[in-house]
Amino acid sequence: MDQILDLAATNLLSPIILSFALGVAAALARSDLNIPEAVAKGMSIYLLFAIGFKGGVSVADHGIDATLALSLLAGIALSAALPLIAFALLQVMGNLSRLDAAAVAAHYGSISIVTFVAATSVLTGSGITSEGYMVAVAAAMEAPAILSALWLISRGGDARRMDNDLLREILLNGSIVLLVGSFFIGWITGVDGLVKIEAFIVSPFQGVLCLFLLDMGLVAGRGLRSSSGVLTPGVLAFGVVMPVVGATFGLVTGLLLGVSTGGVALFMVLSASASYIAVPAAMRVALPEANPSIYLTLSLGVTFPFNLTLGIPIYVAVASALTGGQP
Amino acid sequence: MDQILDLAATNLLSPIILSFALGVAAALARSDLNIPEAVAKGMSIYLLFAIGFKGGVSVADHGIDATLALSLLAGIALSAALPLIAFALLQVMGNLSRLDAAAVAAHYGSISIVTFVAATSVLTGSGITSEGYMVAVAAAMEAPAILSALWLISRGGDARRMDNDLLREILLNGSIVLLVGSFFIGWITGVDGLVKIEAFIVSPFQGVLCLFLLDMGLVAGRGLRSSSGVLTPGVLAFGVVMPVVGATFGLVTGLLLGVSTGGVALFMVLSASASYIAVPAAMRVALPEANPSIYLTLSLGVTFPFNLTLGIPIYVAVASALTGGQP
Amino acid sequence: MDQILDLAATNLLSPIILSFALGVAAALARSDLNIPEAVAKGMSIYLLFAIGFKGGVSVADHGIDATLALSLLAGIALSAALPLIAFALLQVMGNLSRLDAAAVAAHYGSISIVTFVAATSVLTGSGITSEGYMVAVAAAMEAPAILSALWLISRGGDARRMDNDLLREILLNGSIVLLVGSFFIGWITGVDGLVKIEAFIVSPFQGVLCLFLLDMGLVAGRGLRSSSGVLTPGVLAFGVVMPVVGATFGLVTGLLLGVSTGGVALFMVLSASASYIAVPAAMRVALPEANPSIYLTLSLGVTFPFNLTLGIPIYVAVASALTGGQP
Amino acid sequence: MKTHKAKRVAIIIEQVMQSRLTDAMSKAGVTGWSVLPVLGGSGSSGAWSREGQVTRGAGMVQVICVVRPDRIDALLEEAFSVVERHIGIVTIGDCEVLRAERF
Amino acid sequence: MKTHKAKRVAIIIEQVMQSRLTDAMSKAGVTGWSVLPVLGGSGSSGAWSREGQVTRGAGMVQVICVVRPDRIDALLEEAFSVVERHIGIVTIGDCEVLRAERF
Amino acid sequence: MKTHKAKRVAIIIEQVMQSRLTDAMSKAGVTGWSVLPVLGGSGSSGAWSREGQVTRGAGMVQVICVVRPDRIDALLEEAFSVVERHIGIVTIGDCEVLRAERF
Ligand SMILES: Nc1ncnc2c1ncn2[C@@H]1O[C@H](COP(=O)(O)O)[C@@H](O)[C@H]1O
Ligand SMILES: Nc1ncnc2c1ncn2[C@@H]1O[C@H](COP(=O)(O)O)[C@@H](O)[C@H]1O
Ligand SMILES: Nc1ncnc2c1ncn2[C@@H]1O[C@H](COP(=O)(O)O)[C@@H](O)[C@H]1O
Ligand code: NA
Ligand code: NA
Ligand code: NA
Repeated sequence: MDQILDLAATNLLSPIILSFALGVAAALARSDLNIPEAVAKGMSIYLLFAIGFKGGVSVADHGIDATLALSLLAGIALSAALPLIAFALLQVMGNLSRLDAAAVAAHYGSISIVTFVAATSVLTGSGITSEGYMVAVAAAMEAPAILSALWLISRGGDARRMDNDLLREILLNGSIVLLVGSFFIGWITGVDGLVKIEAFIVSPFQGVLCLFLLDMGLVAGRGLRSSSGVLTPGVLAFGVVMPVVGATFGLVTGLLLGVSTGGVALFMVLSASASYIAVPAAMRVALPEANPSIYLTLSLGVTFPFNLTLGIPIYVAVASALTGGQP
Repeated sequence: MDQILDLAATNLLSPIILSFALGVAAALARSDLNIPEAVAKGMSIYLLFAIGFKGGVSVADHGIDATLALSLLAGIALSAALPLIAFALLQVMGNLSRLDAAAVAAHYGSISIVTFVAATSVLTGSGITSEGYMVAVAAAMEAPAILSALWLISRGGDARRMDNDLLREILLNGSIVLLVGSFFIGWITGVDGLVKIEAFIVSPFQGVLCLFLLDMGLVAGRGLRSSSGVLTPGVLAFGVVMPVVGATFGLVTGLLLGVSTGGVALFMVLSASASYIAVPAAMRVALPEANPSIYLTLSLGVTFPFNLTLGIPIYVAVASALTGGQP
Repeated sequence: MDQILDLAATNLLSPIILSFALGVAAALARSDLNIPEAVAKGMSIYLLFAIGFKGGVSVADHGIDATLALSLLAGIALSAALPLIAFALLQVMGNLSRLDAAAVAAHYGSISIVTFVAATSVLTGSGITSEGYMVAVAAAMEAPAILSALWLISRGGDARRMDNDLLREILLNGSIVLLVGSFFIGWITGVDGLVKIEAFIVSPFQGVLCLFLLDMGLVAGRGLRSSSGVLTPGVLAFGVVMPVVGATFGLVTGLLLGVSTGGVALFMVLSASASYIAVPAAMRVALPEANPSIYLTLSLGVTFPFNLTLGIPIYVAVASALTGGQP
Repeated sequence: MKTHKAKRVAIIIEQVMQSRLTDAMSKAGVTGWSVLPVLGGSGSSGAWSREGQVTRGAGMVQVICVVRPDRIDALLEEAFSVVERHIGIVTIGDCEVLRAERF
Repeated sequence: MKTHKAKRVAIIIEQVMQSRLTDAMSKAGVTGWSVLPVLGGSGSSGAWSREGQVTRGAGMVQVICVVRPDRIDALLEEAFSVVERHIGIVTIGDCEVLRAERF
Repeated sequence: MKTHKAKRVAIIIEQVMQSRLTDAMSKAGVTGWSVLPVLGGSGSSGAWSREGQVTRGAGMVQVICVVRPDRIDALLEEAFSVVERHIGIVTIGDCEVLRAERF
């Protein structure tokens, strides 16, 4: 418990979290502080490229673990299964329509790469290593949740939600392609490649992450301000309960696979996190009647800050305790 | 005197100033060289974040000086008083309308953060330290000048210039929020936080500043080209005289407060510099009849280059001479 | 031969080339991965500034070579002459209209600064030095080709293609001004200046180049997809033959001038490469009837990847073999 | 297809005035609008461009608002009160819309 | 100058639907269009803005399409099939064009 | 509110031609215009998009110009001389304006 509190305190007072808090505060106070869309997108491309590349280099360095394939499969299964659980939970906790519930469920099966990045920062800061291929697991978990959610809706008799164009858009969305692509580039070029671009993708990484989280805070704060009232208390609670439920599934999966302490923590983080970049686009195409204010506010305004501040330290502490690693 | 010339020469041949000169030259020669607005804004966010953060870390490191509160108050007083002096000076030197004169005056009471940043570069380059909280003083000096200038106008019987929305916009404008916010983040996280993001906010800082000044040069050059003729000789002269007058007030303030050599120099720089980012927006809302070509050209096209090239070395040399520090 | 293969293999598996390949693959697979225009432009400004600055510093450091002026003149002559050869070659190989052929020819006389940058990376990686002023030669080679091509057209009786505005736009286009300007800044500030901004323009350079080439790959891939069919086999072949022809002229020039191994290689690269940033704009103004799909696809979709993957290693190996340097 | 008569109002206004304008439009009962970027322009107060600008005081946007013809007067009244002292230009054109029930 | 009658169709639609819309327009025999950015807006589904957004699900664009009057019905038919279930707004205005032979 | 009849001219033209067009418009006595960005489009010369572009040769902008009806012919004459050999499209629509004294 002390460990968790310690980790949580260190985490809460890190430049990353404080930058996010600054963004939220500025938006709630209606400051005109804002980061141009192109700069925000540029930073997200940088982060995806860097995290993918470093994951690939780590795989090149440590060799392929026997559990890599299993981890990928487990990730896909988690991503496909979690929406069903989220959907069931929403039936109990919220009063959302089937469409809104399915759209929300898709987000929680999928993953938030920024949460993943923040978690790897905390792990690195605590000296806990993790499997480099967890980046590939993250990429693998992006899309299956969307298909699950659409299946949930089509079961309700509502057809024609999916076509080939949409399938291609989902499977080849920019984040997946960049993450997987840079993962392979890192894998192929290995440590030699890393040395060449280290000063770009490693050293300034934490700083870019600060500005990116400042932007996420601004967007989340603006969302909370303009959508206040959209979320009922039940739905709000779901935004905090679901990550814990997801993390538990991630924990069990990680333990069964026998991955490292860091690997277990990242499985928890991926399962706990909710998509914000890729899934909303798929939902706008396939379920346009679902209210975006609900899923965007829940994912970015509630679950993301929860994971960032409390979730990650808890998941890391639990993973450490149960795998015998130290946080 | 030799010292000043030396410092001025070093300063004039620094990459920063030469980049600014390149921008001005390119614009005057009507080259199509230009930096996208989003990139320019991204760089200004980076600079504000970095300078605020480093100021906060320095305060965390050296503890709060007894003069911090006094310096803040003195900054606010300077910012509020300088517009009155500028306004009076303009009555004598220029032939501007009351509205135009008040708008210009607001700019000169407020501050230019890029000039401040350039001055800290010169100080660092000369091995002169300054109080970290001068960043907070800079933030405190942004807004009061606007209120002073509006008061000047309302005294003339012209009412309803100010409402709550405008007041919030002035006090919570993006630069102030980012500067103060990152100052607190730096203060809270201290040297530990700095170590994490040093490779982002310290090492590349000078280089980003070069590109930013290239952009400022381009914009200033374009402004000079399209507004040539807008400024009478008297108003032009004001653009060079007022910074020196302001610097004198800053000098006296700094000496009275007993801050370090660098602190005195920065008080001079802040008082001498004219706003370019925040004040124009407030003027467009509150004094739309004032001609923006006048205040933008004067601030960015005349006073900014003057301070950048000659002003800063002079202020630093004077501050050094009068405080017994060495430049 | 082994040397060439080795160099080619190292080159092909470098992060830079793999990033380009990722971009092409993503675009061909119709992923929605894309880099905002402002970010791409920002990166190109960064690259031009950095490469120009470093070239200037190198000249400041090593002094002016007696061959500098000769090299500049030789570059101008090459740029002016190559379009004539390209035009003649196109008459034989392709079935383009005179206008289209002249527009293409202008591109091949001019240069691609990204190809130049990639080549300097390969040289640095192989420990081969080159004259710093080759950056100035690159800048000098941008424009003459355009004038040659317009002369070709005007000879055909088609007048009024050129006016003073266009001439200014050609000679003062953004890339030339930035390249030459930062070259002079580097020259003036020398190693002292470099030290100040090294962490910005040297260390992260390779990494930025990766993301920039990712973007070039995306644009090239999209171009290939949408313009497939525009290029006949003959014109396609020209896109591979012309760089080799150009490189041969560059080789002879370099050998005659007696520049270093790296200098010869860079003369080959400049002559082999085709413009993509500056010349298209001039062609749209002066030869609007020429089909941009042809010259853009050929330059960016065929010749650029050819030079990047096979061309550069070949040119470097040949230059090494013939000058007695080792690759 | 069935279309309905409407008015398309386009207001080019300084960016600093944007929220004041849309607030005023809300007050006039207008519920839908879109904001488009403007890169530069020229007018009686000179030429301007967004290129490389960091100042928040420069630059205009275009607010587009499609309204039912009977709402146009209230809209113009309110919009005018905002643009009155400011630079900018208001145009009103006739148009047809699909799905009039949506606004 | 000689001008020709035409229709100017402006469709504000979610960015995720853009390629589906232009594909449908091609199917309807429309060969020319332009896409303009939209910075933000407000409607029955609330307010939105592009500022700082990285999600691909938010944001709209405006597709502008000038067509010969006789093509308008086919265009609206196809456009409607795309926007039907989605938020967005379709306006049609009269205009004159130069160089009608070009489209 | 009192409005005045005017013409709204929208010219979609290649970015490289923008300054030539606005110079010509000045020559025709037109003093006000605004330039709007265009993200992409399609026409007889194929499809294009701004995404990731660094070349200065690609891309179009939309120049919008509201003029008094009696100025329209001079404007079109001059505009046509610039767009003549270039790709692009010129539309003219009727509109009403507030504050006609301003232009
Ligand atoms: N007639 C016009 N047509 C289109 N835009 C205009 C017109 N007049 C003014 N503008 C825009 O409004 C801005 C301010 O106009 P002004 O108040 O005349 O200086 C200009 O810079 C243009 O962006
Ligand atoms: N009447 C309108 N005029 C202009 N734009 C509108 C209008 N109604 C809706 N929009 C745009 O379409 C988006 C979605 O509208 P809605 O479906 O009403 O929420 C809004 O956010 C605006 O960007
Ligand atoms: N009918 C049209 N409606 C709207 N924009 C068009 C139209 N035709 C052409 N354009 C725009 O003008 C560009 C060049 O057209 P074109 O000369 O037909 O290739 C296109 O890529 C579009 O951006
Ligand atoms: Na999840
Ligand atoms: Na001041
Ligand atoms: Na060449």
